[in-house]
Amino acid sequence: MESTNFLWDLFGRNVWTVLAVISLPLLFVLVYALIAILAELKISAWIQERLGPMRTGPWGILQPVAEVIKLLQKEDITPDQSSKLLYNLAPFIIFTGAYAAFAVIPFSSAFVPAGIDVGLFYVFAIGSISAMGIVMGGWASNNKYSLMGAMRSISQLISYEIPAAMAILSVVVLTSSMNMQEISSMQSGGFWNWFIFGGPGGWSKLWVIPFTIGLTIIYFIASLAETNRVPFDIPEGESELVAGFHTEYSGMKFAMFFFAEYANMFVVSAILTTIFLGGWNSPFGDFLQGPWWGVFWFILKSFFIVLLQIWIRWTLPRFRVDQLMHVGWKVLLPLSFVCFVAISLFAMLN
Amino acid sequence: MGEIKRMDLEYSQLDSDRMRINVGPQHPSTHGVLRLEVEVDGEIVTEVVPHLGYLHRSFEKHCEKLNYQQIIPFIDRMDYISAMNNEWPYVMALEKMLDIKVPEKVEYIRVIVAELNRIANHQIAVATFGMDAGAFTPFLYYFRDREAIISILERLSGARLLYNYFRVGGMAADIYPGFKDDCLNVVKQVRKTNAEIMKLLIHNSIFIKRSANVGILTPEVAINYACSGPVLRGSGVAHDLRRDEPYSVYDRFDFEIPVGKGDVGVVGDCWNRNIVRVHEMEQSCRIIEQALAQMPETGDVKAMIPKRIKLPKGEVYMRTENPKGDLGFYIVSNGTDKPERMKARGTSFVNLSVIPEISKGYMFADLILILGSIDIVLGEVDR
Amino acid sequence: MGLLNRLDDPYEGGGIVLGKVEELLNWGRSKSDWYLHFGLACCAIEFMAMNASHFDFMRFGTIPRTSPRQADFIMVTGTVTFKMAERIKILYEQMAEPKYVISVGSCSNSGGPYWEHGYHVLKGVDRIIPVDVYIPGCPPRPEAFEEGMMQLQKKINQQAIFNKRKRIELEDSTKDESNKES
Amino acid sequence: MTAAEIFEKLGSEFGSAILSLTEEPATDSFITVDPAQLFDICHTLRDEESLLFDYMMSLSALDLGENLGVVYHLYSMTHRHKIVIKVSVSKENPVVPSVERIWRTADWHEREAYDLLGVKFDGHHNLIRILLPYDWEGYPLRKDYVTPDTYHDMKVPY
Repeated sequence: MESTNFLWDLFGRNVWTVLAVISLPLLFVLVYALIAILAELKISAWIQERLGPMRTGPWGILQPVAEVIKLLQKEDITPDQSSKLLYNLAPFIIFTGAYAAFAVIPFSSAFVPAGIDVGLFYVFAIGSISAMGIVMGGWASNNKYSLMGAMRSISQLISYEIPAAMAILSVVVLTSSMNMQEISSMQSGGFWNWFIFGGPGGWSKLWVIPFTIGLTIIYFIASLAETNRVPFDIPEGESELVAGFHTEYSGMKFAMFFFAEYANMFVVSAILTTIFLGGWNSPFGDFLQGPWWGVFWFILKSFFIVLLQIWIRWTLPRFRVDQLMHVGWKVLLPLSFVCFVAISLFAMLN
Repeated sequence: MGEIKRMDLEYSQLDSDRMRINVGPQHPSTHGVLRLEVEVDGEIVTEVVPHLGYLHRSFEKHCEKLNYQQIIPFIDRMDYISAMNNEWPYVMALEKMLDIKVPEKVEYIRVIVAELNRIANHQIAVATFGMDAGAFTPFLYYFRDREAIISILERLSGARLLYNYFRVGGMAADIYPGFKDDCLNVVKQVRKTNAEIMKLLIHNSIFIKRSANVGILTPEVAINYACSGPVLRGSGVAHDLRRDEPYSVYDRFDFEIPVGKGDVGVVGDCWNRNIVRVHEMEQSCRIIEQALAQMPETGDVKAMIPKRIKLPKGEVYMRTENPKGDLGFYIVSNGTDKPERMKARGTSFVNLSVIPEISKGYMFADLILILGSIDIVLGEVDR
Repeated sequence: MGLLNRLDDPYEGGGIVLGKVEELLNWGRSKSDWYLHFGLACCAIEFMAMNASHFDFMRFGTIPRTSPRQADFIMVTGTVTFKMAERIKILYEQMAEPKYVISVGSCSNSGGPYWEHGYHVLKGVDRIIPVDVYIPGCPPRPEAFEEGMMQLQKKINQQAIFNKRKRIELEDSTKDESNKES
Repeated sequence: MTAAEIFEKLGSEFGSAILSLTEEPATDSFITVDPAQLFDICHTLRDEESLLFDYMMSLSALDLGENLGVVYHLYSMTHRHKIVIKVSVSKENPVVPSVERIWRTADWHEREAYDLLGVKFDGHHNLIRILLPYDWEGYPLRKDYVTPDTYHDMKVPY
């Protein structure tokens, strides 16, 4: 395995390094989730001409910390009629699914937890694990709302995985690589070389740009659906299903769902950043380029996508189940096919 | 978009088990404490059985035990979103029996406060309808504007929600200086926000997809179920008591009656019921502007209030146009200062009874929208 | 609650460290109160106005939850009827400890205007579930909601978690002994 | 049409089933009819060309001491006229024909009248309590109703 991880170089190959490699993204996920929760609270407040939490620490910035402290103290209820093993396992599986995807995300040219060659494939495979967790949690709760939420969630995840996969496949066709680190490094040299603008190449790539931009949008929409965000938040649609598949969960187990949702948001944003928005590359060629600046650019871009998701969350109404399927199968999928064919042609001609 | 799309029930022959779900009495979108027992086949609603009475506060019993003035606060608590409009038919019924002619200024104040309250009511109705569809932000924009209306009514009556402002033969208090300017500012702001909501919510393509062609109520069914207000007008029937049986001074104003025209979807669907409310806010604004211009400067609003109300033997049924529809009071007097029997014909009670009829065969998510488009207040349903 | 078990064992009798930990735990609970809005009647509309932009209830760190499992306190806003009373009890029992109750408005405090002739009105929600904070008014003004919320936070901040746990353990152990004897 | 004209028209059709017409200054004019033929009368009221009472505003039941009365307030959307129909039945056997099949809105109104006053509507498809709990005893709006002391172990009086 090619070493793209500065920790291996620093400490050598031993157990401690493995632990460090694992815990670095975990630490990042926890800190990031707290920031994202605060951002969600604050941005929604600003959109709605409110102030948001103001009384927890200066300007309310300690709000997520208070929430975690509170959730730690809450009673952990396992419903009497539930299937106990599955019920208790589900939150961990969902979080595992979200967290495991971090293994292949290239944070910078010098740090990717595991630079495996089939990174994109791995992300998709591991993403399905959280679907399993959702259906486990929904079924084991022995609650009708949970069950309906879980069923909706599964059908939604499966339908939207296909357009998302098509979008990613097109990039794989262009790069002939599934290694996320390689894809990132291909896009160096300014934003013009990002895959949203057809990737590196001369003027001949001009006609393919509309298709790559279209694919970026398709992937973004599909990623909204995969993370159950508005307008695709049907599995937890408050107005119908109370709280969806996690209706029966309380305390820390509910917090796991909470964290997993925000972690998932980051994962899809990170993938979008890596394959379409140049990963850890600076948008201005060599300006502020380098391993440390890479982390900065990567997180900045991913956060921008996360903020976009939050913005949409507080602006749009939600779809109905059949309309969601309609959008997935009859609109996004054919469109992504068209883009895929066009990009394949382009790749063949070059 | 034109044709009626109703879910094909044929594939229920696939023989899947039906599930009975209880929506309510405590549920985020039942607008109170309504309980709907819903039978679903997968996602498709096959049967709806409403269970009422979770807010039955014995209104009619109280009316028989209390004297006529004391009843007004209880009427406020019926349809607590539009309390001003609620009090009106009651005091009008008593004025008719007592043969009181109220001063001109009182009539104008009544029109203005009732129309202001109608705007406030429709703001809540449209906002919560949007919320049922998942759009949370328009809800808050409307509530921001509603605060301005509430503060006018508060300065008039002293209460924010349940006003107790109408009196038999007059009002509890005169208008305050600067009332006209406040009203005109509200009218301006309501128009501005409505224009914004039109873009943000009403003509949002996701919202149209959700609410158009859903929960279609034909005019014949609506009349047979005695629906009224925006529910009936959304089905294309221009029935408005302010014009059909002009009471008070409504015959002096120039206003239109918006009906569902089917610009989007078909006449009688959720979208059309909802758009009627938005247009009605505009018409209320027009009425307020005209009433403010015509209102006499002087006049004692308390001049005709009788010291003690003792009705002659007899009975009267009086109805007015509430924001939700026809609100009627049937008062039977036995010659004392307490009614023998008083029956309130709750608008929401009647409008809600149509829900099992119009929600069968749609998706479960549609049921929530249909309920939201009818705009019920449980205080009035259960009384 | 495993964290708490480990915390109170080594520091018998309390102390500075324990006091600070307790403060932190109370701070977390008081500043992050998720509520289950039990909207029943008129007060629910006033509470909606309270939630909206003008008064912004979320400034206190509250978040509305629709599932009782995830809620910290229940807001009973409106008239409780007999038909509804049993549902309130069930929902209250479904909530996870620690849980609190705010009773809003005259009706749920005492029956309100329906106290005399309301044959179907429960005269006060405190007849079926324990209430922590009463907010008076018919309906209460938004300022009253704010005050009620602050009173609840004050109450949570003053709670002595470790002493309470010790007391409960003591009660449990005496109960066990009495069980053995019998 | 005025109440007198409607009274004449109904009288020519149903004869003795139409009992009386009351027109007093302090009262809406009303027609009292025999409950036995109520359903047919209502059917005529709705479908007769010159009447067309297609909109039922309200259905109220009331305690008249010895008897229970049911009052129908009708309105015509086409002709824009109103009429009030009244029937009264004894408290021992308070059975009134249901008009639910004529005006569907009467469904819930009749259930409410049954719930609060105990009028039994013959021919109603689902005559159960609507506002009060299904196991509630007595009819609260009757003048002789005594409020119970407890309901499901919860104290009723203050």
